[in-house]
Amino acid sequence: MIKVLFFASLREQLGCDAVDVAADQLGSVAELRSSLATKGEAWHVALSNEQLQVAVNQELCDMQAAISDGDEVAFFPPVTGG
Amino acid sequence: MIKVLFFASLREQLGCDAVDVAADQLGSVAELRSSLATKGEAWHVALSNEQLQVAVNQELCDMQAAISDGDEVAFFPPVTGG
Amino acid sequence: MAVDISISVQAEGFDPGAEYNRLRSDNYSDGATAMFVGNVRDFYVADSEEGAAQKKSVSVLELEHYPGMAESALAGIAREAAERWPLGRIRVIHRFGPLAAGDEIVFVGTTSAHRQASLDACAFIMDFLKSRAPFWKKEVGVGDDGKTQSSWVEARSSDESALKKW
Amino acid sequence: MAVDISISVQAEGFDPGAEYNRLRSDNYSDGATAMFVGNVRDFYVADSEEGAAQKKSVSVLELEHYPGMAESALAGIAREAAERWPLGRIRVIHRFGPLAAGDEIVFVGTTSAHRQASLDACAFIMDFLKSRAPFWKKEVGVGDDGKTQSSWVEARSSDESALKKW
Repeated sequence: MIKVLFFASLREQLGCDAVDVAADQLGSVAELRSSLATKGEAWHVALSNEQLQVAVNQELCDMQAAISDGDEVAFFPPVTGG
Repeated sequence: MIKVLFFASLREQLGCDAVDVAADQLGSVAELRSSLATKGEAWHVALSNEQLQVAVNQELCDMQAAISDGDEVAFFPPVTGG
Repeated sequence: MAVDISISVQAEGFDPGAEYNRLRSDNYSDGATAMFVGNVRDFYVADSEEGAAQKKSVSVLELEHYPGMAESALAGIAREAAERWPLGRIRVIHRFGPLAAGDEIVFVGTTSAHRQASLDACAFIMDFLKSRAPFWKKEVGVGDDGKTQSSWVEARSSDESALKKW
Repeated sequence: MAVDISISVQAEGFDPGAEYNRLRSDNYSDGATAMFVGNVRDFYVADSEEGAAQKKSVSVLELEHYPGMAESALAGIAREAAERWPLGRIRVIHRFGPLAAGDEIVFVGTTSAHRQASLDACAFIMDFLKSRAPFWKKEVGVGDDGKTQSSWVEARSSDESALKKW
């Protein structure tokens, strides 16, 4: 399983803060994102946001990053702390 | 009269923290400095220091700055505060 | 000598004066201490019903964070600073949860034997924190109709471009 | 809106935490506060009789200043910073007289709506203070023979060259 987390405005758009996804056939963040986008119109729209950032196992990555079973993947909008 | 002040290592070298000098014929800081240098060997040596800085009426100036009766002129080594 | 790095991600407030005292405690080798504190401004959000002319004071700032990654991102930024500058101590605090106007949000403190190193490292940590640490701000206010309004703060491109100078 | 500038040249100590609180008091428009504190380091001077191998701990730092000009030089530097950056408040404190290891020497604090402005202005004020404000440091220590030894701190060319970036 891959644990997927959503934060901030993305979390609100999806009405969901986390899902578990079977790791089968998901080799990269981009593939995971495409797969999640099929869960419904809200998911398709929210995950199409060009500005979305991703972290794999709590490290910022790009969308081509490889993922595998047991990973924690987080999607979120650009950060605004500080 | 021109009030002349000396600070820090210069003050110690001269053994003097202030002198009053008649303003007659002293048109610039450079002329004042030359005049003071005639007060003795210690004065000649100390005032020859190329790094000396000068303030006229508490504003940093260069040695060509004009001076006139009533001015306060201070000579000192490079500052080391902060 | 290893740099002493301390990171806190917390809901509780903090006291910049106490943080200064801790940075200085038994620290006689570093003559320079640079600090930055970020506070909640008394800003305004547009009332979505009435338009920009009807701005309302923001009563609360909600800070969301990614637990675990927030700490490790801040620690990574601090370690990067410790590699670039001769620092003695680095202290970073970032709060999450609801905050009111005037409240402290973030503290960055650095000590060094060199003034420029402490100031540059402090600015560097703030710049990277702004664009790389997983925190998100939401402004919450109350409109004329008494209803709660909220909006997520937009990231600014100036924050991303601030990284280029390092 | 005029920038609130406060300058103190004093023999007494100061409390950076209290200075922070004053910079923030009723200040809801500036979300950014940058501060720099300079402290006396526990440094060493060469024993003039025995050579570099016999270094002695400095027990006191004597800070001489030019009364009147010290205040006006610091105020001039603060005004220059206020013209360059959008600042709310500027606080500068510089001590004179005898100081011991660990003692605070100088405080610079700036507030702004913009983090970079507060940090840049704080660094700018420190850089100009180092090369333009009339203060002189003398290190005073005690040698093996029990005699007091002292030496004036030499100005560093790096301080003068630090001004070029502004």
